Amino acid sequence: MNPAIEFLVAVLILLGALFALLGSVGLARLPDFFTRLHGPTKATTLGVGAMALASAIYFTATQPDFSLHEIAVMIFLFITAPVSAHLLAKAALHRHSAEHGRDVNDTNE
Amino acid sequence: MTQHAAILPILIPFAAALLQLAAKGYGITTQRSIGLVAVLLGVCAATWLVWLADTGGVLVYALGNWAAPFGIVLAVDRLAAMMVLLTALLSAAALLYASAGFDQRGRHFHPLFQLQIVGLQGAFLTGDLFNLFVFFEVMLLASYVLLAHGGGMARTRAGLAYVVLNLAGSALFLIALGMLYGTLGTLNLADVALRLQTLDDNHALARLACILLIAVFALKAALLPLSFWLPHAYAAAGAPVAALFVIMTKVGIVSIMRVQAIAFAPASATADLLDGWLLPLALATVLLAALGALAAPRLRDLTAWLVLASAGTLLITPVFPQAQVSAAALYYLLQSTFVAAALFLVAALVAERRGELSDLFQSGPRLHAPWLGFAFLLAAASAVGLPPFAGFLGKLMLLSALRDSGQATAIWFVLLFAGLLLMLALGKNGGRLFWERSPHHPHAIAVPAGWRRAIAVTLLVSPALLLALFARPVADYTARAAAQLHQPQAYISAVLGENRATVQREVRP
Amino acid sequence: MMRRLLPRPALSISLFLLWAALSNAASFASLLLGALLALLLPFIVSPFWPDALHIQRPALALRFAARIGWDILLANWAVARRVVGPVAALHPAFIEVPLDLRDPFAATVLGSVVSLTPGTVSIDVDRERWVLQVHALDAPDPQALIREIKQRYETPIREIFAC
Amino acid sequence: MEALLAIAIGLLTACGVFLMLRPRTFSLVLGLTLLSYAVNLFLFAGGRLKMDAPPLIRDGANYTDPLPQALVLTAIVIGFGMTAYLVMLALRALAESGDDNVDAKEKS
Amino acid sequence: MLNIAIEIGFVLIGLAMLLNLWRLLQGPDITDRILALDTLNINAIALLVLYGIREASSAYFEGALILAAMGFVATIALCKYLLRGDIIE
Amino acid sequence: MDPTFSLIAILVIALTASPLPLLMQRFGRGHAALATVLVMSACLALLLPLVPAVMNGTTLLASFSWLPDWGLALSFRLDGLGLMFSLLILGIGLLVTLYAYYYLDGHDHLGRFYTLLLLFMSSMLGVVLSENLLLLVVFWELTSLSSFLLISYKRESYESRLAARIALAVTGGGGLALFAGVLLLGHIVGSFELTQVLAAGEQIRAHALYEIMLILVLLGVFTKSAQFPFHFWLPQAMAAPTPVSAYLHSATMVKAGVFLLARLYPALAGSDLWFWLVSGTGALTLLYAAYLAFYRYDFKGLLAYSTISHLGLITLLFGLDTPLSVVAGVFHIINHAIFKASLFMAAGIVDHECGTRDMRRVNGLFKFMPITATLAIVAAGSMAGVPLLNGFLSKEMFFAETVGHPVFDEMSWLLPAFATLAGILAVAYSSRFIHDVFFNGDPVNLPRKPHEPPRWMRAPVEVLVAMCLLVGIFPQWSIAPILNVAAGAVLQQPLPAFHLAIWHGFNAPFMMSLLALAGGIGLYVMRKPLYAFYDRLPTIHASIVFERAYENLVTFARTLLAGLDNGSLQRYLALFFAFVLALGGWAWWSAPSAAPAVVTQTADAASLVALGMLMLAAFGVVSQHRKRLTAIVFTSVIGLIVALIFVRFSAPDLALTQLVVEVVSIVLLLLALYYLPPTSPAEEDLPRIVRDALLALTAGVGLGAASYVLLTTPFETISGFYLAQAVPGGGGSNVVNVILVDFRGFDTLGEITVLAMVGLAAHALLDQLILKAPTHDSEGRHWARERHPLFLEMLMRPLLPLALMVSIYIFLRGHNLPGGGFVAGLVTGVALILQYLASGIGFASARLPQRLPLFLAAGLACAGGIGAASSLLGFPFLTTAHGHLTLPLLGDIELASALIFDLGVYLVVVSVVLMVLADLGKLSVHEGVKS
Ligand code: NA
Ligand code: NA
Repeated sequence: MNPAIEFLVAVLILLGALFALLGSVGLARLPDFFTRLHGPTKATTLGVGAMALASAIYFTATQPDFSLHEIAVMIFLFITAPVSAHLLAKAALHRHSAEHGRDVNDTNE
Repeated sequence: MTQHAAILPILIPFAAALLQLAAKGYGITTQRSIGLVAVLLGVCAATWLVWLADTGGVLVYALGNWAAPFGIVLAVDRLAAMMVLLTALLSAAALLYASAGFDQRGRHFHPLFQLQIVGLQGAFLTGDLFNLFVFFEVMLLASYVLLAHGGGMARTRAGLAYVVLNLAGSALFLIALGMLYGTLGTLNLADVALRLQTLDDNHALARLACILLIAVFALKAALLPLSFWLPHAYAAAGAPVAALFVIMTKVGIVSIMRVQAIAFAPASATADLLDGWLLPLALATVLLAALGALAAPRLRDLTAWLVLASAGTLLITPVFPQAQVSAAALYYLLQSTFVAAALFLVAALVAERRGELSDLFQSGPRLHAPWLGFAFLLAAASAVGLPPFAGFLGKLMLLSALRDSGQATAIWFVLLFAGLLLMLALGKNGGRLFWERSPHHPHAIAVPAGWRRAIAVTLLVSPALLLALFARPVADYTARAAAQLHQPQAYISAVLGENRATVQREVRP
Repeated sequence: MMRRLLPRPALSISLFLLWAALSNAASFASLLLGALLALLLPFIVSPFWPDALHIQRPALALRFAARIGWDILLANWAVARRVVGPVAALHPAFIEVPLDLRDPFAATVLGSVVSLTPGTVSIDVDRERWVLQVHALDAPDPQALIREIKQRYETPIREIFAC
Repeated sequence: MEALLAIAIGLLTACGVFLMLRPRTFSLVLGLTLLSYAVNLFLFAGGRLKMDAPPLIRDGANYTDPLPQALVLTAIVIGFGMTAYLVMLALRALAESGDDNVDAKEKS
Repeated sequence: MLNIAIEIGFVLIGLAMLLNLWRLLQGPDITDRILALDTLNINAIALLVLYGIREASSAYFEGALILAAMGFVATIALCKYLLRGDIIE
Repeated sequence: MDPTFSLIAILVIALTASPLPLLMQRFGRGHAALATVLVMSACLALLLPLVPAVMNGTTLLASFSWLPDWGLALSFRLDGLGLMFSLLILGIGLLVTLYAYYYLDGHDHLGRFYTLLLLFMSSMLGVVLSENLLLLVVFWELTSLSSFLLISYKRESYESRLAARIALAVTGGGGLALFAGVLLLGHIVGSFELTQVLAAGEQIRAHALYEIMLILVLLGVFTKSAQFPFHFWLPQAMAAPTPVSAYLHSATMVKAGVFLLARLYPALAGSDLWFWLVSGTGALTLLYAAYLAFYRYDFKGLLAYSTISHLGLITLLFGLDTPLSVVAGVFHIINHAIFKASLFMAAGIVDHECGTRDMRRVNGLFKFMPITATLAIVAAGSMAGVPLLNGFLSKEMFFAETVGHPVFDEMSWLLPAFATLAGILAVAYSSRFIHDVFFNGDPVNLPRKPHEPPRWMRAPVEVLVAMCLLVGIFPQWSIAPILNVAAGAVLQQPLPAFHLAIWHGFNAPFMMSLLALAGGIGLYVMRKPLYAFYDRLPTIHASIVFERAYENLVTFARTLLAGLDNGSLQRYLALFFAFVLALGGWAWWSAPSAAPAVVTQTADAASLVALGMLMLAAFGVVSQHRKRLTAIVFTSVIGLIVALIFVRFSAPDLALTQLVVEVVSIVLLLLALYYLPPTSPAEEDLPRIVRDALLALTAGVGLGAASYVLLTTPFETISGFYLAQAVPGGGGSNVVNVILVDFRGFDTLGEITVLAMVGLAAHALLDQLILKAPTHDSEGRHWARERHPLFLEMLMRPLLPLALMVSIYIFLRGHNLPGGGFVAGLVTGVALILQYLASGIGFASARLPQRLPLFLAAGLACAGGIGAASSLLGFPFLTTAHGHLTLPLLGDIELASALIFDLGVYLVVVSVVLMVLADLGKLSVHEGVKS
């Protein structure tokens, strides 16, 4: 394997792992649910993205064919991460507001 | 066509179930017709199979054309063929009965019934232990749903216990299989037998695997202390379902007999696995069942206890791996199956006529159905082992065969004493049900049994007499079946064929 | 004719690309199969996607996607810094972004983009007031954030879907 | 490594059995799920542990034992089916008896 | 070089997953636990991809794909349960 | 006609024709009676031609095979004893038939009665004509069964049914003992054929099992012949109609016991045990029953106890074990049958005419029915042993045998004194029967005015009384021939010299007879103080004792069962686990195990981390299991780690499957959790928690240890075959998939059948199920208003085609790379479930096929059909085919029929997921339920 490519892959791997860790650190460390929500939705998805990119490059370089299927992972992750975040936020908000005696969605009525 | 005979008992109900699913929209008559034609074909196929098994050696059918031990094979010896025929007959009677209206009390009765047959027949036919697990599951899941058929709290409660215990049993089955494969590197029963014979000293795992396998079968066979689910489940099931269920304990028993005879050869590491514990537990099962019969409040409960009593009785026999004992056991198995199934149907017909009194052992109206009383009498007499019915002959054979077992005193005492208790219970409660009149319930509900149900009851009751009348050919067959069962080398050779010597095994760390 | 054969061109293309990615564009036969599936699947799923929006400006869509990719990179950097930095220095806030677009799907796209990008997570869209609820990890100036979301994301989305 | 997997299996078994012995259908389901994990891992262990040797035929590769994997697959599927059935039955029991207690002792 | 990076990557992701688990055990609210589970899933994707690189095998990729495409279903189902109780209505 | 044929024919006719009266009943009761008479006559007609041969000392044998391997044969034997009994059975049977026709006047079920009577008669004939001992047991138990039905003829009366049950319990139970005894006897001799058995007396008595065998056989004998302490069933059985008593309790059923004593005499007698057991029981019964008979107020009860006493006498005679005592025993069998049958019939007439059997009310009947009275008096005289009547003769022989019996040399007076005492009591109760019924003042308050019965009702009594006289006066001419052959058949050796005559001179027996007569009358004269004394004694009603014992047994059974099985599923499970652990522990420790620990893999950090996570998660599940949602979350983590373990150890297919199944399972659990309580209540039963924890711990340690040993033990496996054959034989390089769809496709077919049934079960179980939907969550919050969150709803639309694409991709590559029908099906399923989650059941259901069972069928048909297709080509079921297709442009395309099989799997999985989840989801759609 080309050392440059190897280096690139190594950097991407480290970057990805680091972001994944940072997202999780945020999850563990940040003070309330809504701030914690930011870590995973962004840092972690980026971490996976970098990792997938590393994989794509690595396999394309080491194997005869292209390795594109990592892209599929990213596609799905980018579609699903906001949905998870959205629902988590809604759920937390619901629980939070309802605890204070009202339902957030009651305002709609 | 002959080469496919072995798979027909599985494929016919399978195809029927598919047709019934596909024909959902065409009404109950279509469903019934498909089902009845299928069980009829099933009886024919099973009869043919018995004939084939009795004329030749062990019939081996390699599914997917992959020879044992690599592929799954069906191995049909006389025992398997006999059980297949028994299942076919039982299912025919049960379906006839159910087709008189019971099938409409819930959804999907017909395909599930056929799939239940698939599971049963597969379990009897397969020569592969993991495949046995799969067919156990097919059988169990169908039985779970059929048990719940018709609804009601009792069914759900009993069903829950039945399901959960059997799920635990399935988990254990998998553990046993994992251990067996991890030790012997094979799943084919014949191959397992072969490997067990050549095992070195380090065989604790193999023993453990085998005993766990036996424990699974003991659960299906309802050996004490794994028996408590049975009375609840069987009594809760609808009559035709309960009638079909009678065969299910036999699956466990036959499996134990088979594994014992084929895999636990006298010289093998597993030869003593049934010693010491099975006999006392089996005897305790019989006694408990007899007491249960005394305590039973309804005929269907009593019948469920009868099933347990016969299961306990049959579970004595694998402890003594002799052809004569097995021959006796198989004859006894035939009659006890029919008789208990018949009693379930009779109980339901009686309950129907007695309305809210159901089949509770309380005085009630005159039933105006002497044939029902007659059927009850016949079945009950056979069940408790009164001559000249098949139950007596079965007991005669068992007692004779077990005479030299070394434990004859205990076995004889328990079997005869339990017979007496059952006789007392049936004598008392049969009288209450059929003879005792209650002024509060002067009139029975006039429900015609209908030809289907009458035929079904007749089909199941008549063996009590026919098996006695034609005891010789039947007993000769069971003797041949038992002899074949106790010649494991023949079975192994038939199943493994040329592979026997040349099975490529690779050593894995 | 084209419309009938290819009711959702963007979807079909996406599907084809997904297939190509999944199969690593291994062989011609496989790509052909993928194309076939990309043509067929929209028909199969069309009942599940009633009144779908169509991408009116594909080129803009591509450019917008690239910009989001870049934003995600930046956003992560920013968030990462804040995550390891002093927690007390954060200014988390709930923000309501009034929307101009009126299409639920477009709003969803906007919400997703907001969720994926700098320190913001979309919580909900109030479909009566057409307001996007957003939680920001660190928003000392909420109004700036609202402006940025509207300009940077809502406007292009409205243009892409022409809504 | 073997010890680790053995511990994992034992742990899952113990937790599964303990939960199965709780008197509620829901705990039963949970316990059964855990026990299934343990059992599947055990069945899988029947083929021993081999790393980076998936049974996908390619040149010059070494392979782990594929048969236990096939068996576990079947077991997972059947286990899923059974869990689904149990859950449905539990709901039916709930509808009929009003609670999810499966221990008659606690019932009046 | 690559091997070192991979090993470091494993350590980092392993740490990340332990942190997720810590949050999972810690809560305090159920939403925190669900969030932790979701993050754990995503980290697992990274782990699988990384494992694939280490073993130079694409055999594990589908695991990552399935986690990416289906893993979030657990999260949304759990959230929907919190919101509405009935997740399919 | 061939004599052996006749022998068989008698039984075949008797048995097969027994339903005839039932069938003829519709033509009138006369026809039923006629049919009975005809059947009996036919039997008699077949029997009579055989008489000369038997009288010449021939033993006729006939044998047909039944169950030869087990010693049971349809072999019959007609010798003197059998002939004597057959004649009694058929002769008295005919008389009883005639008698019953009148006695049961006004009953509806005469046909049933006659049928049962014939059935009973057949069984009785079977007992006395059996050559095979097992066959004898068959008929023996059949007499128990048919007598059960006869005694409970008045089935709606509690007393009748109870009496029948008591009789069944005692005689049927005794029959079981006899069964066991006969099995042992046959084992000792090596044959169940009487010819062999009777010739093997020495061998039998010398055998180690002799004592136990004898006791078992005697249990059968004593119960059937109502010997003390098993006598109590017989007085109860008087609840039966009198014809039944006349038949069963004089001549037949109860005689079966003493018949067996006689039958097996050469084989079993001749030991001390025999002497003490048989004569002791007989003597005790003789005296005790005679004593009780004297105190009866019910004249039928008096006769019943007298019967017991006489049976005791006969038993005693066989027990005395001298040739002459045996002759006397046989003789008394005949005499007792004759006079007791007539007495029962006479008693029946009185009962029939008076409507009561209480001797305190029935008085002075002589003036109302002088002829019947005379007959009864004569018969009672015979019972008392009055000279010129047959009973006198055999009693004289009995007295003679008691005098100077060899066993009692020192106390030789004891036995005669005892016999005389019994004679005194017999005279006393006979006197009572005569005096109290036919004289003793006037009737008291009778329901109806008694008069002579119909002419033909009395006829049977007349015949029998005539025989009493005939035998009593002309014994040598009338009874000697048959007695000789019968006794000869019993002894199986030349008869001792004896002379049947009325007058043997003033010898000891005659003095004893005189003493008995005088003493008996004296006793009767003193009856008043004796009755007064007896009435003060506590009375024990056997029926009450029996019923109470039965109820106690039932209560015991109920208590025991309730104790064992409290309906707790958890107890069943605990028992199951404990049982398995105990059994497994035993199997493990009882075998040598020297596991060579081969650790092949060293643990690395990642694995330790995974294990740590697993532990934490498992701890989470157990500690949080009462908070159910949290527990689900933790379970999900465990599922993820298990998937990672699969990945780690080279099982990508398993990991995939595990991951998707996990998702579906969570959705499933959440659907259920909506209706289930969100939390479990706390448990307070600490001992139980400890018990469960111990069980769980043991199970965990057990399986963990087993895993470790398993993992570190090398083994040989067949799996090399799969690896070698996957590509050439199965056409796929994913060996797991090839195993699933090809090598072991049959398993997979079964597996999807299970799944399909789960789908059907969803319909079957959840159809019309009504569940209360909670309006708020566990912490009391009301549910959010918004049903379908916007982002979710919108984003799931593009996701569906993308996910479908993934599932197709996974499906197609499965044969060669990780994937396959099952995972693909689950992915499709989840993609569709997402539509339910996002847009609701109304939206999704409307867009999905309605008849999912059809899809199930299609899936199963794909999988099964491709298998069946190979059968049509002559290959076994599920044989696959595969090949390469080279197309221009496209290149090499691999085709395998296994793909169609996999398609079946796919279809089934998708349908099932939809059926289950949609049906669970639908539970809340039932309007109005959601309050
Ligand atoms: Na069972
Ligand atoms: Na009187």
